[in-house]
Amino acid sequence: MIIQIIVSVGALLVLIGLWGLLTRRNLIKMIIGFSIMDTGTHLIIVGLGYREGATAPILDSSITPGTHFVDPIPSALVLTAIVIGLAVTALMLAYAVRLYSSRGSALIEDFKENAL
Amino acid sequence: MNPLIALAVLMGTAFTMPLFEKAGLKPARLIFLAALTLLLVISGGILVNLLNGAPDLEVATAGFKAPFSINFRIGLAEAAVWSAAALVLLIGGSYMIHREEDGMYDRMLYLVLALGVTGLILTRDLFNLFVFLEISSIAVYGLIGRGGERSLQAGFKYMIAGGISSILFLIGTVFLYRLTGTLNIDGMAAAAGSGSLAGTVGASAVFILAISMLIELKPFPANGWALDAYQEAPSGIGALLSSAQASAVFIAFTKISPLFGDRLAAVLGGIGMLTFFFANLMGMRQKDEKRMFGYSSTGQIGLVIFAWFAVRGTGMPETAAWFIVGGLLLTHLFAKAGLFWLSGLADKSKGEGGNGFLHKVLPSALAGIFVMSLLALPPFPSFFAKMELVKLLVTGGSWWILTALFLGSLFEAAYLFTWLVKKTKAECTDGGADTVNGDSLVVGKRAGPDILTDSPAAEVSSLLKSSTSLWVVIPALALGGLSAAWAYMAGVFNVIAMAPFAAALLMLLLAFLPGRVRGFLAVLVSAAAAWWIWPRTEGIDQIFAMLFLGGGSLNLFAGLYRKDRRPGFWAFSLMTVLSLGALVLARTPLEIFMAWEVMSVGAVLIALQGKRAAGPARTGMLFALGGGYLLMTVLMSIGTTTVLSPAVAAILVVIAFLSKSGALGLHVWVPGSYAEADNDATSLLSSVISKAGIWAMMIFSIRILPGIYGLDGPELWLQAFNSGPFSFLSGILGWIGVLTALVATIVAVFQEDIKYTLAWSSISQLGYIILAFSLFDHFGWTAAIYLSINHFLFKAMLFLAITGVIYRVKTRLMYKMGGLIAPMPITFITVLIAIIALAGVPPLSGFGGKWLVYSALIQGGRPVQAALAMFSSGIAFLYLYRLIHSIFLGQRKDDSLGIKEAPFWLILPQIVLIALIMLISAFPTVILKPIIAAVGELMPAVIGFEGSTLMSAIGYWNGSWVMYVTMGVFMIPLVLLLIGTGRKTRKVKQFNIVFAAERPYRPETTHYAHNFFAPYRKALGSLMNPLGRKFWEGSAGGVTAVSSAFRRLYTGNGQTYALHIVLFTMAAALFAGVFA
Amino acid sequence: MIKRFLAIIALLGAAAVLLPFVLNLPTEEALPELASKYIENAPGELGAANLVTSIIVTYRGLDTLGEVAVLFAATAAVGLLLKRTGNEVGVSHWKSSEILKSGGGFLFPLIILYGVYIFLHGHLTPGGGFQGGVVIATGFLLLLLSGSVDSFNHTVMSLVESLSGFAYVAVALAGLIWAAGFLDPRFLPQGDFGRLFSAGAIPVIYSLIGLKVGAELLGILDAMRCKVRREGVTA
Amino acid sequence: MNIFIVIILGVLMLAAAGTALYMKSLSAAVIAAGAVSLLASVLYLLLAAPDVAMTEAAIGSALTTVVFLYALSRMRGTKKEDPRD
Repeated sequence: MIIQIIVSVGALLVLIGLWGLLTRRNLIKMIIGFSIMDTGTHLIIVGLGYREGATAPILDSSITPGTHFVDPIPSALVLTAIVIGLAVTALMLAYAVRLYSSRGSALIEDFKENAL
Repeated sequence: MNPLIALAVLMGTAFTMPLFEKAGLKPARLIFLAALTLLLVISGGILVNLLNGAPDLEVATAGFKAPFSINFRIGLAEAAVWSAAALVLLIGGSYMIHREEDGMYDRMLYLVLALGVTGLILTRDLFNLFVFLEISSIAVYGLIGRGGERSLQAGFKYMIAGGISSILFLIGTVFLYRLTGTLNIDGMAAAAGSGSLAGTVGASAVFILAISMLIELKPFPANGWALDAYQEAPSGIGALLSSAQASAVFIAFTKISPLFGDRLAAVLGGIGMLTFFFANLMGMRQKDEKRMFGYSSTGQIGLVIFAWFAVRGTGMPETAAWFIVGGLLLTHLFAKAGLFWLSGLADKSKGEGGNGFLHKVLPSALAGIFVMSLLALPPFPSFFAKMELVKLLVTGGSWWILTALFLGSLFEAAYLFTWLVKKTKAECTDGGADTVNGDSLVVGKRAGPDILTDSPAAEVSSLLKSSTSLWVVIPALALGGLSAAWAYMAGVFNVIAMAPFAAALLMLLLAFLPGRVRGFLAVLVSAAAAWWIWPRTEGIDQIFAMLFLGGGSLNLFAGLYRKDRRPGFWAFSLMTVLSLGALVLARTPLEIFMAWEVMSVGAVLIALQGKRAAGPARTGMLFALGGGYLLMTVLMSIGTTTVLSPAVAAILVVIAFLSKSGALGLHVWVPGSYAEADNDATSLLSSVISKAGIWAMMIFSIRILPGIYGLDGPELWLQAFNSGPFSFLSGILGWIGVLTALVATIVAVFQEDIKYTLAWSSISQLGYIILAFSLFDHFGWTAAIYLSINHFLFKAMLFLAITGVIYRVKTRLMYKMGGLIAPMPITFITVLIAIIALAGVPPLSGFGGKWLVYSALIQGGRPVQAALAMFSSGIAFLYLYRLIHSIFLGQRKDDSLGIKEAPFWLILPQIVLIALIMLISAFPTVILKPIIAAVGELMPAVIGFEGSTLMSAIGYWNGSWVMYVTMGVFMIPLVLLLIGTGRKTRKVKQFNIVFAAERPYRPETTHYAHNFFAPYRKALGSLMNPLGRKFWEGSAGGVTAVSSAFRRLYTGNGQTYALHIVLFTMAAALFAGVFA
Repeated sequence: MIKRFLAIIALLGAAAVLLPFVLNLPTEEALPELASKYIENAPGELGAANLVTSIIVTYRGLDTLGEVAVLFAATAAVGLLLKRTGNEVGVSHWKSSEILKSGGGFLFPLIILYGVYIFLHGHLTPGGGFQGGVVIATGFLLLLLSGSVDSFNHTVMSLVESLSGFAYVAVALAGLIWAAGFLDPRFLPQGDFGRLFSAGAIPVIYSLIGLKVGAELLGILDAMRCKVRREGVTA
Repeated sequence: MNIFIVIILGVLMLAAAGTALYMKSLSAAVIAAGAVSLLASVLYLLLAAPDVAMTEAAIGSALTTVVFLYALSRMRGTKKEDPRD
C-alpha cells in the first residue's frame, strides 16, 4: 500500500513538474518544474525499492538473522541520480543567468531567434 | 587491451587538465591530444583484434561478473563505431585546439564528451547507460553554449529536451529493474524472453525507455531543439554532435532494442522513416548551412533507425544487418563530421579575409566526397547499404516506404548538391555577359582566386599554412577505406567496377600537373580501355563499347585544346567514360546499377564544370538520381518475380532510361546541362554519353528483364512488346519518341544561343532513336543503332566545331557571329558535312539512317509516326540552315576580325570524324553488317544484305551507289559553275556592306540573324509552351510549399519544443498500443 | 490559448503513459535475486557494513566514477558559462552581522570535521563521499555567507579537485592491477568488519569522492555567486 | 509505519510543488521547491533509505536551493512574473 502511495505521489510530482515546464514561461520556474520532476522520479525509484516492514540495508551488530532489508540497489541508483540532477539543474541555471544577461528578460519566448 | 584503460585515461586527463594548463598551453594541448590518440589506439587495436577473428571482448568491472557489476562488451559493430568515433574525436580535438579563449574548459568538456561517447558504446548496463548519456549530454550542453549569444538559447532548449528524456529514461529503467531483477541489458532481454515484461507495466516501461532514447536521436517532429543546436553550436561541436555523439547514442539504442516488442519496433522504424522524409523535406528550405546539415543529420539518423528495425524484422544474420546499418551509420559519421569541419574552415578563412576557399581543388574534392557519400552514391558504403535496404523493401512489397525513402533521398540530394555547387564553384560576376530571356549566355569572369588562375604551388602552400584543413582529409580517407571494404563484401571489388573511381581519384591527385599532361593521360587510359574491351565484348555490346570508349577517347582528345588545369573535367570525364566501359561489361545487377549510377552522376559532374551550369546540373542530378531509384527498384526485385509485374518493371526501366536520354517530359535537365557545360564537354555528353540510355534499354529488354521473369527467353519477351500484352507500351514509346523529335526540333529552330540549338537538336535526334527502338524488331533496332552511331558522328563534329567557334569569337549568340567561313574554313567544312549528315539527305550517312527509320516504321505498321518523323526532319532544315548561315556566311563582325582557325586539338578529331562519316557514307556495310548481325543474334532477322545492298521487305538501299550518284549530281554542276562563272563574278570584301552608312549598334534590332524565324515563330510558337518544365517546376514549388508549411512547427520557443516532445511521446504511445 | 490546451492534452497524455505504473504496480515482496545476493555476499566479499556503499563504490563503482565525471563536467560548464569578466569582480556589499561572522568562524571547522566523518564512515553508517562532500561545501558556503572570506583560493581548489580525481582514477586502476578488476577495492586488506579501517579501499575511494565532490560543488557555488551585488539574495 | 504520515507528507509535497509553480515571488517559489525536497528526504527516512535521505536533504534541498538563490540574485529585475502566469 505504501509503495502505491509513494509511487503515485512521485508520478504526480513528475506531472506537476512537467506542467510547470510546459506552461511557466519564466526560465527559473521552468527549471523549478524540472527539478520537481526530478524529485518525483527519485521518489518513484526509492518507492520501488521499499519493502513493507524492512530495514535499511546496513549490517551492524543489531541485525539478527532473518531481518528483511529494503532493496539497496534503488537507493544506490537514486544517489547517483540526485547528484546528476543537481549537476543538470546547476547548468540550467547557469544558462538562465547568461540568457538573462543577454536579453534582460527571463521569459522563454524571448529566446527564439533561431527559428527558421 | 582493456578498454577501461581508455576510460581511465580520458577521465584522469580531464580531471588533471587544470594542472597541465598551469604548466602551460603546450603541455596541456599535448596531453589532450595524447589522451585522444590513446583512445584511438585502444579502440583501433580492439577493432583489429576482432577483425582478425577474436571473440567479442567481455570486460567486467570491480572484479565481479555481470550482473553483479557493470560490464562492457565489444563486438565488431561496437568496435567499428567506437574506433570511428575515436578518429573523429581526435581530428575534432586537433580542429578545436586552436581556439585560445577558455581553451582549458573546452578541453575538459571535450574529454568528458569522449568519455561519454566511449561509455555509451561499450556499456551493457542500463543504468550505466543513463550515466554515460548524462556525461555526454552535459559535455554537449556546455560546449554548445560556446557559439555566441544565440548558441545560449539553443543550449537551453537542448537541455530542456535532454532533461525530459533523462527523466523518462530513469523511470523506465527502474521499472524494468523491478520487473526483471537486473540492470544488465542482456539479463533484461533474457527476462523479457521469459515473459517478465509481458504486462502493461512492462510494456509501458519498455516504451518510455525506447522513447527517451529516441528523443536523444532527434525524431521528427520532436527535434526543433536539436536543429537549433546544430545551427548555433560552433562547427567543431556540430561535427561531433552529428557524428560521434549521435552514432554512440544510436549504438546504445540498438543495445536496448531486443527489449522492444514487434509493434513498438514497427512504430519506431516508422518514426525513423518519417524523420528521414520530413527532415529532408524541410532541409530544402534552409538558408543557414549548419542548420541544413542539421536537418540532413537528423534525416540520416532517422534512416539508420529505420534500417535497424527493418533488418531486425527479417531475422537476417547479424553481419548482413550491420552491412546495411553500419554502412549507413559510418558513412554518415565521417561525411557529416567532414562537412561540418569544412564549413567551419571556410567560415574561418572568410573571417580572415579569405573568400571561403572551398572552390580550391582539395577542399572541393573533399566536399564532393562527403556529399556524394551522404547521397548514397557509389562507391561509398552507404550505396551498398541502401541497395540492400531497397532490396528488403522491394521484396517485402513496402512500396509506400520505398517511395518515402526515394523522395527523402531526392530532397536531400537537392539541397546538399546545391550547397556543394554553391560552395565549390567560384562565383561568376555578370560583367559583360549577354543575356537573353534572363539566361546569361556568355562566359563571365570569376571573382577572386580561381582554380584556373591559381598556380598549384600557391594552392598547396595556402593549404599547408592552415594545417588544420589537412586533417579534414582523414574522414575522406576513412570513407575511402570503408568503401573498399563494403565493395569487397558486396563482391564488386574488382578492376572493372573500381576503375572509374580509381581514375577519378588519380586525376584529382594529379591535379598539380598541367592540364594537358593529365589530358594526355586520360586519352591514353580511355583508348587503352577501348583496346582492352574490344575482344572482351561481342554483338551490340561491342558496338556500343566502341561508341562509348572510342568516341570518348576522341572527345577527350579534343579537350586538350584548353591549356588550363581543368581538374574536374579530366577527372569526371575519364571516370564517366570508364564507367561506360564498366557498364557494358557489367553482369550482376549490382555491377550494372553501380556503373549506371557512376555514369549518370559523372555526366552531371562533367556538365557542372561549366561556369553557369549550377542550376541545370542540379536538375540533371535529380533526374539522374530519380531514374537511378527506379532502376534500383527493378534490379533489386531480381529473384522475386512476384513483387513487380513485368509490365510495371518494364515501365520503370523505360522511364529511367528515357530520363537519361532526355525524352519529352523528362528532358528538362538536358538543354541547360548541355548548353552550360564546357563546350568540349557538351560534345562528350551529347554524342557519347547520351547513348547509354539506348544501349541500356536494349539490354534490359533483351537480357535483364527476361532474365528476371523468364518468359521463355528473349523472343517471347520481345513478342510481348511487339504484339503481345505490352504492345501498348511500345506504341506509347513510339509516340514519345516521335513527339520528342518533333517538339525538340521546333524549339531548336528558335534558339538564339548556338549551344541551345544543338542541345535541342540532340534531344530531337534521340527522339528518332527512341522511335526506332520502340519497334522492338530487327529492323527498328538496326535503325536505332545505326542512328546512334550516326548521331555520335555528326553531333561530335558539330559540337567540336562550335567549340572552336566559341573559343575564337567568345560568344554563343548566333547573331553575333557571321562570316566565319573565311577565317575558319575547316570548321566550316566540318559543320557543312555534319549538317548534311544530320539533315538526312543523300549522299551522307544520315540519309541511310532516315531511310532505315522510315522503312522500319512503315514495315512495323506505323505510318502516322513515320509521317510525323518526316515532317520534323523537314523542320530540322530550318535550324540547320540558320546554323550555317548565321555563323559562317554573311557579314563578319567587328569583334571577330582578327580570329584564326580553331586550335589543332579541335580540328584533328573533326577530321577523323569527317573521314569516318565519309567512310560510312560510301560503304555503309562497314557498320551496317555488324549491326544487323548483332541485332540478328537477339531476334529474328528481317533484313539482310545482298552484296552491298540492304534488303528489306519493302525496299532496298545501296549506300555506295547513293553516294556515287549524288556525288555525280553534285560534282558536275559544281565543276560547271567553277569553269563557267569564275570570271564574271566580282570578289567583294566581307565588309563591303554598310547599313545606309550607319553601323547599327544594337544588332537585335537590325541584324538579319536575330530572331531569325520570326514568321515561323508566330505559327509554331505555341508548340514551344514549356509544359514539361512547368510541370516539374510546379512539382518543385509544391514540395517547397509543403516544406514551408511544416517548418512552422519549429517556432524556436523552447517550451513549444518541450510540448512537441510530450505530444510526440503520446502519439507514439497511441500507435504502439501502450494505452490499451 | 491553444498552447494551454495542447499543454493540457500533453499532461493528460503523460498521465496516461504513467498510469499503468501506478495501477499495476509490481507487488511481490521478495527482493530480486541480485539484491539478495548482494545482501548475502557483500559483507563477506567487501567487508563493508553499508550495503548501499558497497554497491555505490564497488559493484556499481563505474556509475559513481561517471557521476563524478558528470559533476566535473557540470562544474566546468558552469565555470565556462559564468566565467568572470574583469569588470564584474567587485567588492562585496554584503554587510553581515558580527554574530554571523564569528558564528561562522566557529562552526566552520566543526562542519568540515563532520563532513570528513561522514565520508570516512561511509562504509559503516549511512552517508558517504557525496554527503560528506556536500557538508564540506556547505561549511565553505557558510564562510562565504558570513562574510569571513570573499573568495576562495582557486589554485588550491582546483589542486584538490584535480588530485583527488586523479587519485580516484589511480585507485581504480590499482584495482585492475592488484586485484580482480577496475575499481576493485580489495587490493587493500579487508580488515575487521565494522571497523573504520576495513573494507579494503572503499574508505579511501569514498574519501577521494568526498574531496572531489566537495571541491566541485564549491566550484559551482563559487561560479554561480554574484560577485557584484549580494544584497538581493532574498526578496 | 503509519500510513497516514506518508499520505500527509505526500499531500504536503504536492501542495509545495504546486505552490512552487504558482508563487508570484521567485525566491519564495525556490524555497517551496526546496521544501518538496526536504519533505522527500523525510519520506526516504521513513522508507528505510537513510543514505538517500541524507543526500536528498543535503543536495536536493540545501545545495540546490542555494544555487537557485544565487542564480536569482544574478537575475535581478525579473521578480515580476508575467501577469498571465
